[in-house]
Amino acid sequence: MKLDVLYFAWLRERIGVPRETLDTSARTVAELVAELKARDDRYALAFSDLDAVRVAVDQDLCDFDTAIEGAREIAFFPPMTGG
Amino acid sequence: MKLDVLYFAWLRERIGVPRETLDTSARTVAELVAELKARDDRYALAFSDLDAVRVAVDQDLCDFDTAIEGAREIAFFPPMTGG
Amino acid sequence: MDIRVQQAPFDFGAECDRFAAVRGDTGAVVTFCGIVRDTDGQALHRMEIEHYPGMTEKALAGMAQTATRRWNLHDCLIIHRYGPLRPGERIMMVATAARHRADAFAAADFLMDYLKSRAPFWKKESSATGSEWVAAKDDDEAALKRW
Amino acid sequence: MDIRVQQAPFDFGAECDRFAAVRGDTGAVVTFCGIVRDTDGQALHRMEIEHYPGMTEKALAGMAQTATRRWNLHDCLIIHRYGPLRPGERIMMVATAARHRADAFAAADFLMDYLKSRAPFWKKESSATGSEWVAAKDDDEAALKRW
Repeated sequence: MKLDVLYFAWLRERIGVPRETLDTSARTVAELVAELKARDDRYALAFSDLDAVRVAVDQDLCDFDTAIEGAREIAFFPPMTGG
Repeated sequence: MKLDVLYFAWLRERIGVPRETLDTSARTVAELVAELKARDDRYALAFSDLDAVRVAVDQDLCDFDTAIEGAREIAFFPPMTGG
Repeated sequence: MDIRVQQAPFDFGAECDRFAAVRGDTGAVVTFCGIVRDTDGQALHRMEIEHYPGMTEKALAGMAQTATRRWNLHDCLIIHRYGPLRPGERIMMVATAARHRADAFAAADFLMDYLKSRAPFWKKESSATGSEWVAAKDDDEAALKRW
Repeated sequence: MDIRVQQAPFDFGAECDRFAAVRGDTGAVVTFCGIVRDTDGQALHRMEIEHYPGMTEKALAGMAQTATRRWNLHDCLIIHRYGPLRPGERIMMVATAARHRADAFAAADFLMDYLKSRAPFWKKESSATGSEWVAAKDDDEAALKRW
């Protein structure tokens, strides 16, 4: 399954790209994160503390156990600081 | 003792004057009100329901049992509706 | 701190703009504007606001001082009109400035609650069927218990 | 309902003035403006706001719809900037209009709490000693429990 994966703020800086297209067989966000961490130290570092990471599937905030079947866009970012 | 007594909103309308100077021997607001009610039907009507009347002594909100010795200005008015 | 009691209209936009022109430690500005509504059902022709000159300014200044101390405000503005007003006209405004939004919101909310029930203003509404003094609402008196 | 996510500055005063130009049933307008503070001790040179185009607009519209339903708002405005900002610049604003002040205050307060922790914006502060992403505050997360 092909997915657009987006990174924001310090996750973007640590991983080094704002967005990439991945081919994955992960069924949940957590499985996708495990795949990414196994790929490269940059990902392992960025995802080392998941309490500090938020995720949106198709632009809706969700949990790491969310199923990603059919999703087109997954974004990872730190807790938000708007306003 | 000479006092300026002020009336606002429907108290002013019922009593017919916005302000008057009175010579009184009342020691509290309640005694002053009793004097006024005895004077004239207009006052008796205006002060018939004291739950609907607020009082300020020298421009500070207070109760009917407040002592008025030394006061210069006493105002009677309905509950406030600012904002 | 700026307290104004006046018959003349005020420029809500310009006041907001000036009030939010800050530098340094201020991160949050909250403003409130009260507007003359049409009354339910019966169209309002006019509102007349009476006040108690002298006590009004004193009461508003006291509330502003209390709010400033209690929420560590950097600045505070109250403008309240009196006299005749028409539907859509702006009756009054409050503005608060603080480091954080929670203080600015709480202080503005507090000022409005106190101003509504403890500042000596009285509203009279006139429509085609006559004139009537606006009755104080139990809700407004109850709101003071929050503080 | 009006939601704007933009890099350009906005005119807070003009927006407040336009928003409060109402007739009929609206009696209360509340506005909030967020301003770039100097950081404690160390003078801030610049703030950079990153956001998630697409999701930002969607998240803000969702919050505005929730607030409108929950407090029966007559109108609601959110403007939020992104990109580089300097101390004293206005970051964002919220405005709410309702029949009574309690609804306008609660809705504006709610929108700010949600916008702070649930809209995809991230702030980075730069000073003479370097750049740092602003950490989310426990207080801001806790504030959501009020609603």
